[in-house]
Amino acid sequence: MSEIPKETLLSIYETMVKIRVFESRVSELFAQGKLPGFIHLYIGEEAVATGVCAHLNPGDYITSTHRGHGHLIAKGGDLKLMMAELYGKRTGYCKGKGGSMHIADVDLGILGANGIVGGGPPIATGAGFALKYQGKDNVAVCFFGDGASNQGTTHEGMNMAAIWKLPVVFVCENNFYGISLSQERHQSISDIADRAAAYDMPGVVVDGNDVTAVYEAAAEAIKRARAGHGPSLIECKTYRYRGHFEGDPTVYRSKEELEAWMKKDPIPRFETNLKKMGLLDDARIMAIHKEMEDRVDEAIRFAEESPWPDPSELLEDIYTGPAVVV
Amino acid sequence: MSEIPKETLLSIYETMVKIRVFESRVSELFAQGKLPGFIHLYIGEEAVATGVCAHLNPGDYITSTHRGHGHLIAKGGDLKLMMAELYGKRTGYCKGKGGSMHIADVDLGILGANGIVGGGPPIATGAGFALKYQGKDNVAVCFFGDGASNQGTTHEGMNMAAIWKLPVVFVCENNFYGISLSQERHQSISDIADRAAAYDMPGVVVDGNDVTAVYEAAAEAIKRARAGHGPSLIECKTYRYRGHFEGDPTVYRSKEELEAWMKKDPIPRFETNLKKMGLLDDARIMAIHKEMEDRVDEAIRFAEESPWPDPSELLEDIYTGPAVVV
Amino acid sequence: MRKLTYAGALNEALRLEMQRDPTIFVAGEDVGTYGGIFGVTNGLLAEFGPKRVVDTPITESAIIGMATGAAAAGLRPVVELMFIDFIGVSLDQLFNQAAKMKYMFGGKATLPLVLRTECGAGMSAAAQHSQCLESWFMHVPGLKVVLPSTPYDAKGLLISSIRDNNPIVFIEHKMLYGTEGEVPEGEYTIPLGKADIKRAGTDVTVVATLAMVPKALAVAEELSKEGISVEVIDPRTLTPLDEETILESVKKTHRLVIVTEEVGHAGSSAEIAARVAEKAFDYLDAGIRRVTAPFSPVPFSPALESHFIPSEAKIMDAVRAVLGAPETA
Amino acid sequence: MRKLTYAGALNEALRLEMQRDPTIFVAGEDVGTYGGIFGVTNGLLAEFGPKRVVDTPITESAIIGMATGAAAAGLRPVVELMFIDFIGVSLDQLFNQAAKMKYMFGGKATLPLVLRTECGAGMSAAAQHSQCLESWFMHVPGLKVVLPSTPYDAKGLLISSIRDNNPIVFIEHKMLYGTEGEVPEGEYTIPLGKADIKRAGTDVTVVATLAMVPKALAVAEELSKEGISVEVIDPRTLTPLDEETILESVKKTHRLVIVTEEVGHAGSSAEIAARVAEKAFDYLDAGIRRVTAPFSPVPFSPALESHFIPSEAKIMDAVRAVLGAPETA
Ligand SMILES: Cc1ncc(C[n+]2csc(CCOP(=O)(O)OP(=O)(O)O)c2C)c(N)n1
Ligand SMILES: Cc1ncc(C[n+]2csc(CCOP(=O)(O)OP(=O)(O)O)c2C)c(N)n1
Ligand SMILES: [Mg+2]
Ligand SMILES: [Mg+2]
Repeated sequence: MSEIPKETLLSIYETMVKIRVFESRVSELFAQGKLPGFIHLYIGEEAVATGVCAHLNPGDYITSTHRGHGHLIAKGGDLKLMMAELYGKRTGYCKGKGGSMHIADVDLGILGANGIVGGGPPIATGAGFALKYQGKDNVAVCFFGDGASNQGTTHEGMNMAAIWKLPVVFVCENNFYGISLSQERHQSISDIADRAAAYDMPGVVVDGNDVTAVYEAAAEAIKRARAGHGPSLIECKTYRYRGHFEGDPTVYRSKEELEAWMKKDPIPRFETNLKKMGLLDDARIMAIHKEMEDRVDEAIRFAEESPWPDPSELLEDIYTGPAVVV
Repeated sequence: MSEIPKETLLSIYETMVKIRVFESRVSELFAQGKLPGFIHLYIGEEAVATGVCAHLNPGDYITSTHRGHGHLIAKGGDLKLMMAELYGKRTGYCKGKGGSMHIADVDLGILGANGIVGGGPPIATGAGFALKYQGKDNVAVCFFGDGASNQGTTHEGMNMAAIWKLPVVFVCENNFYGISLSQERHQSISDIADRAAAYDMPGVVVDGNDVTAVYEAAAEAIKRARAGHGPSLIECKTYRYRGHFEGDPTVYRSKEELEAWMKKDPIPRFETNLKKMGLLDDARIMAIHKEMEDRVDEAIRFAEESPWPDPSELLEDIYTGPAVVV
Repeated sequence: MRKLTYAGALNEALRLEMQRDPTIFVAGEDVGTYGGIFGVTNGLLAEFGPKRVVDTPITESAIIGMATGAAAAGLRPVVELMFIDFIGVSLDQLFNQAAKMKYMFGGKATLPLVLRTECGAGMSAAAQHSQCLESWFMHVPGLKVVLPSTPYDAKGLLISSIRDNNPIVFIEHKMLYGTEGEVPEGEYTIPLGKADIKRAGTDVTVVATLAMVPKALAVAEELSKEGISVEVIDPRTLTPLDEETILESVKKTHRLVIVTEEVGHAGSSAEIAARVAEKAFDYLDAGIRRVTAPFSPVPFSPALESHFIPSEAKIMDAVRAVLGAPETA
Repeated sequence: MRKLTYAGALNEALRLEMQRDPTIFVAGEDVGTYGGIFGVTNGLLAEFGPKRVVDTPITESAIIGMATGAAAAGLRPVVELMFIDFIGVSLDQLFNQAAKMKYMFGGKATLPLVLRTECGAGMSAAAQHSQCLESWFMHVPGLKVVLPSTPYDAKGLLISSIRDNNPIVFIEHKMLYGTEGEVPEGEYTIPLGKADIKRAGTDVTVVATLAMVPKALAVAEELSKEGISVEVIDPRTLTPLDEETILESVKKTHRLVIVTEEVGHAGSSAEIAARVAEKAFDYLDAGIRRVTAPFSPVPFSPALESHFIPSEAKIMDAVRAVLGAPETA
C-alpha cells in the first residue's frame, strides 16, 4: 500500500464513496417507485470494481454484469447519464432503451452491464482478441459472480483466453450467493480461484473488502496481460448488503451473517488506513461525502428534468445503416 | 491385474477384439459406399470403453459420443441391430432414424451416441440424479473427448454432479485431437484430469491403451459412485488410428505420430500379457478373431437382407401417445 | 367459485401433482428456498423437501440436460427456466436432445419432462428479460408448446402437461401472475391441443395468446357496444395447434385478426395466418391482420415499452380494418 | 463466363475481402489447418496466416461471443458455425448479445460480424446435423439473415455481408456446395434485402430458398412444357425481406406457392404466406400453398430422408393445386 501514489489512494477512496452514495440513493429512489425495472445494487462490494479499475484507461475494456453500477462508475461512467438511464429517460446512456442491466459506454471501454449470467466472459475474450490483434497493450477485464463461475460460457471464455494468451483479466466477485443459492450449495470448492489451474493461468484469492489488496492483485494481473503473458483469474471475496435485487426479502441468509460482513465494510476500513497515513481527516471525509451527494443530487435532477424518449425512437438504433422494416 | 478374475480378463479381450473387428469392417463398408452419413471410428481406443464398461450392468447408464460404436458394443449392444442401423435399415436399433451418431438402447442403459460435442455430460448427470433419487446403487458413465472437455456443458454437468454427489463417472477419452485441432492448441493444460479439482472430485490420468489400468481406475471411481460418494473424472490418454470421420485426409497430423501410437496398440499389448499369464494362446486368439469376424459377417448379412424403412414410418416415433400432426 | 391468481393456480397444480406421483420433482434456480422468483413454487420445499424441490446452480444447460437424463431414466421432472430469454444458453439440451431423443432412438425413449418458463414485457425488464419466443419452440418437432392465459387454464394445462409423456415447454406470462380467476379445487385436466373460445362472436375472429387474450376480450366487449360481434379464440397450445377451431370460426366470421405479443416476423402469428390462408382462403372476406410487437428488441423505458406491447387501440384498429372501416392509427 | 462451385465462390469472396481489409479475420472450428469441413476456408491459412485464420476450440459460445467482443472493439470477424444445428449451445451470444447490443446501448455500438453456417438435409447426417433453422434467426431483431442459392449469389452476398455493419447470419446449404455456376472474377456486391426473380413467369409465383430454388426451377421448366408459366423468386435474405418483389409478383400471377426445406410449422414460409395474406389478399385467386419438410426430426436413413426433403413432385402438385388442378399425391 505504501507504494501506491497518494493521489491514487485518494481517488480510490473517492470512487468507493461515489459508488456507495450513488447506490444508496438509487435504493431510495427505487423504494419511492421512481425507477422502473430490476435494480441490483453493489453496496458492500465497492472495493472490487474500484481496486481493479484504478489501473484502467479508456482504451481498456470491461464487461460487467447485472450488478453493474459499481463497475461503470469505477471505469469513469457519467453519473448523470447513468441516472437518466435508470429513470428510462432519453438523455440516459442508452436513450432509455437499456436500463440498469444494459448501461454501456463503448467510448470509455465499457462493453455493457449484462442481463445474462455468464454473458460477459466470451465478449471480454473477444475484446482481448481484438486488442492483441491490433497490437495494443490494453487489457479487457471481465467481472463476473460466483454464480456465473459455474456457467459454461465462463469456462469457455477462460479456456479460449488462455490458449491464445489474450490480455484478459477475469475478476470473480464472490459474494457467496447467486440470488438465494449459497456458494456451498452451488459448487463444491471454496476458492473459485482454484479453477484457474484448469486453464493454466494464475489464480489468486483476495479479500475483496480490502481495496488495496484488490488493487495489488489487479496490478499484477494487468501487468501480465499488458506484457502479452495472457489471462489471470482474481477471486475477490466480498458480500452484498442489499438483497439480490431491490425488493428481495433475503429469506435465504441470516441477519448475523450480514452484520458480520458489515463490520468488514471496505469503505471505513480504507478510511481508517488513509487517516493513519495522514491522507484523510474527518473534514475531508465529510467534504468528499458532501461532494458525492451533490453530484448524485445533480444527476437525479438531471434525470428528473429530462424528457422521456419519444415513441418514434422505438424503432431507431436497431441496425447500423438503413432501417430494416418488418 | 492379478486380482482381476480370469473370465473377466478373457471377456475384456474378446470385447476389444469385437470392437476392432466390427469397426474395421465398418470402415471397409463405408469405403465401398454401403453406409450413408458420417462414420467416426474408435479403432485404437478400444481399451477405454472396454475397461470401463466391464464394470457395468444393464441398470447402469452410459452416455456416448459421435464416436460411439465402441461404447455401445462394450455396454452389450447387439451387433446386428447396430449394423442394420448403420445401413439405415428398419431393423436397426433406431429403425433407421438415428444412424451411427444416435444409436441407443435404453433398456441396456445406453442413452445414445450423440451428435453434439458436450451433449452427454448434462444427460449423464440427469441419469445419475434419477439413480440417486430412486435409491439405486447404479451409476451413470459419461464418455467424452478432449475436445468436449472445453465445452461449457461439460463444465456444468461436472459441477452439478459434484455438488449433489451424484453417481456419475466422467471418462475423458483424450485422443489428443478434436478433429484437426490438437490438444495443445485447444487447451493450455496437458492433463484434463486436473480439471477435476475445479469440482473437488477425484481426477486421475490413465494410460488409455492399457486396458487393465483403465479397468482399475474405473473400478475405483465406480465403487465410489455406487457407495454414494459422488462423481470422479478419469482421463484416458489414447489415440484414434482412423481420421476424425471416414474420409478425413488427416492433414493435421504426421504419419510418425500415428505409427508411434500404433506400437502401443491396446489389443496386442493385452494379448501379450494374457499369453504370459497362460490365459491365451495363438489358437485361442485365432478362434476369438474368427468368432468375431463371423458375428460381424452375420450382422452385415442381417443388415443387408433387412428391408428399408417404409416412408409411412417417417412420421412415427416423434411423440409418445397420439401423433401431433402439423 | 373460489378465485386464485394465475401464480396460485400454477402452484396448486404443482402441489397436487407432486402429492399424486412421487416420481415428479421440481428443479431450477431459486425454486426452493426462494419459492421461485415469481412465487410459483412457493411452499413446495416445505411440503416436499429438498429431494423433490431442488435449487440448482445457474447452469441452464445442466438443468435441462439433467431433466432430460432423469426423464429418460424414469422420473418426471418439472424444471423452471427463470426467464424464457435464458434459453439461448441451454437450447441444445432441449431441441437437439430432449425433443429428438425419442425419434433418434427409433421410438425407444420416453421423455415426460415439463420445462416451465415465463415470458413477456411489461415490467421494464428490458431486452434480455422480456421476450416472447414461443415460435422458436413451435418450430421443433418433438416438443409441445403450452401457453395459458387464465388461472383456470394455467392449472388444468399444467396438470395435463405433467401427465403427458413428451417434453413440453410451458410458457407463462409474467404480467398474468397476479391476475385472478375462478379455479376449481382438486385436480382437472385440459386436453393439450384444444383451443378455447373465450368469447363467441359472429363478425370477426380474433386469435390471441397469453397477455393478449384479456386485451382482445376488452376490445370485443368495447366493440359489442357498437353491435360488432367478435369471437376470441385462445389456442392454448401452439403445438399441437387446434387449427380446426380456428378454421371453423373463420368459416363463420370470414375475418381474422391474430394478436400476439411476440415480434411478428416469423412468429406464431405467421403460422396461424398461413394455415388460414391455405385452408380457409375461400371463406375469407378480407386480408388477415396481425397485431404484434414491432421488429425491435424490447426497450427498457416505460415510455417506449408501452408502445412496444400491442395495445387495445391497435387491436381495435385491426378489427375495424378487417371489417372494412378506416383505421385511426 | 468462368464457372465456380458454390463453395469456391464463397472461398473467393473471403479471400478478396480479406485482401482488401486487414481488420477482417476468420475463426471457427477447423477453418485453418483443415480448411473448413466443407472446404470453404481452404487455402486461407496459407495466404493470410494464423493471426487472421484462427482455429478455435469446440466452444461455440466462446466463438460467437469472441466475435461479438472483437467486433465491438473494432474488428470485422467472419466466424463459422460448422453446422447450424450447433446454434443451441451458443444462441445466447448471438441473439441476446450481438443482435441486441446496439439497441440496448442506445445505438452506441457497431457490430460488423458475419456468422457463416451451413444447413440442410441430403447427406444422411441425421437429426442433429441436417436442420434448416432460418426462421429462428428471422425472429431476432438486430440480425440480418442471408441465404444464397447459387454460386453467383453466394459470392456477392457474402461480400455484401462482410461489408455490412450489422451482425449477420449467413446460411449456406450443404447440398449446394458442389453446384456450379457462372461467377465473375473480382469483387461485386448484391444488396441485402433484394429478392431475385430467378425465372420470370405469369401464372403462378413460387417463392423458394436455398436448395429448393433449383428444384423450383426444374418444376418451372417442366411445367413450361405444358404452357404453364411459373415465376420463381428467391428472397435471398429473410431479414430484410423484400416483400415488394413478392407482392408485385403475386399481384401479377394471383397465385402463390412457397417452398422451403425447413419444417413448416412456424417456419419462414409461414411469414411469407402471412405477409401476402395481409397485403395482397385482394389479388389472390387461390389459397396459398406451402411445400416444406414434414413436422419431424430429420431421419438418418436415405429411405426416409428422401421423403423428408420436399421433392419436385410435391412442388409440382402444389403448383397444380393453386392452379385449380387435382393433385396427384
Ligand atoms: C443465464 C441466466 N440465468 C439466470 C439469470 C437470473 N439471475 C440474474 S443474477 C443471478 C445471480 C447471479 O449470481 P452471481 O453470478 O453470483 O452474481 P451476484 O448476483 O451475486 O452479483 C441470476 C440467477 C440470468 N440473468 N441469466
Ligand atoms: C457442439 C458441436 N460442435 C462441433 C461439432 C463437430 N464435431 C464433431 S466431433 C468433433 C470433435 C470432437 O473432439 P473430441 O471431443 O476430442 O472427440 P473425438 O472426435 O476426438 O473422439 C467436432 C468438432 C459437434 N458435433 N457438436
Ligand atoms: Mg454472487
Ligand atoms: Mg479427441
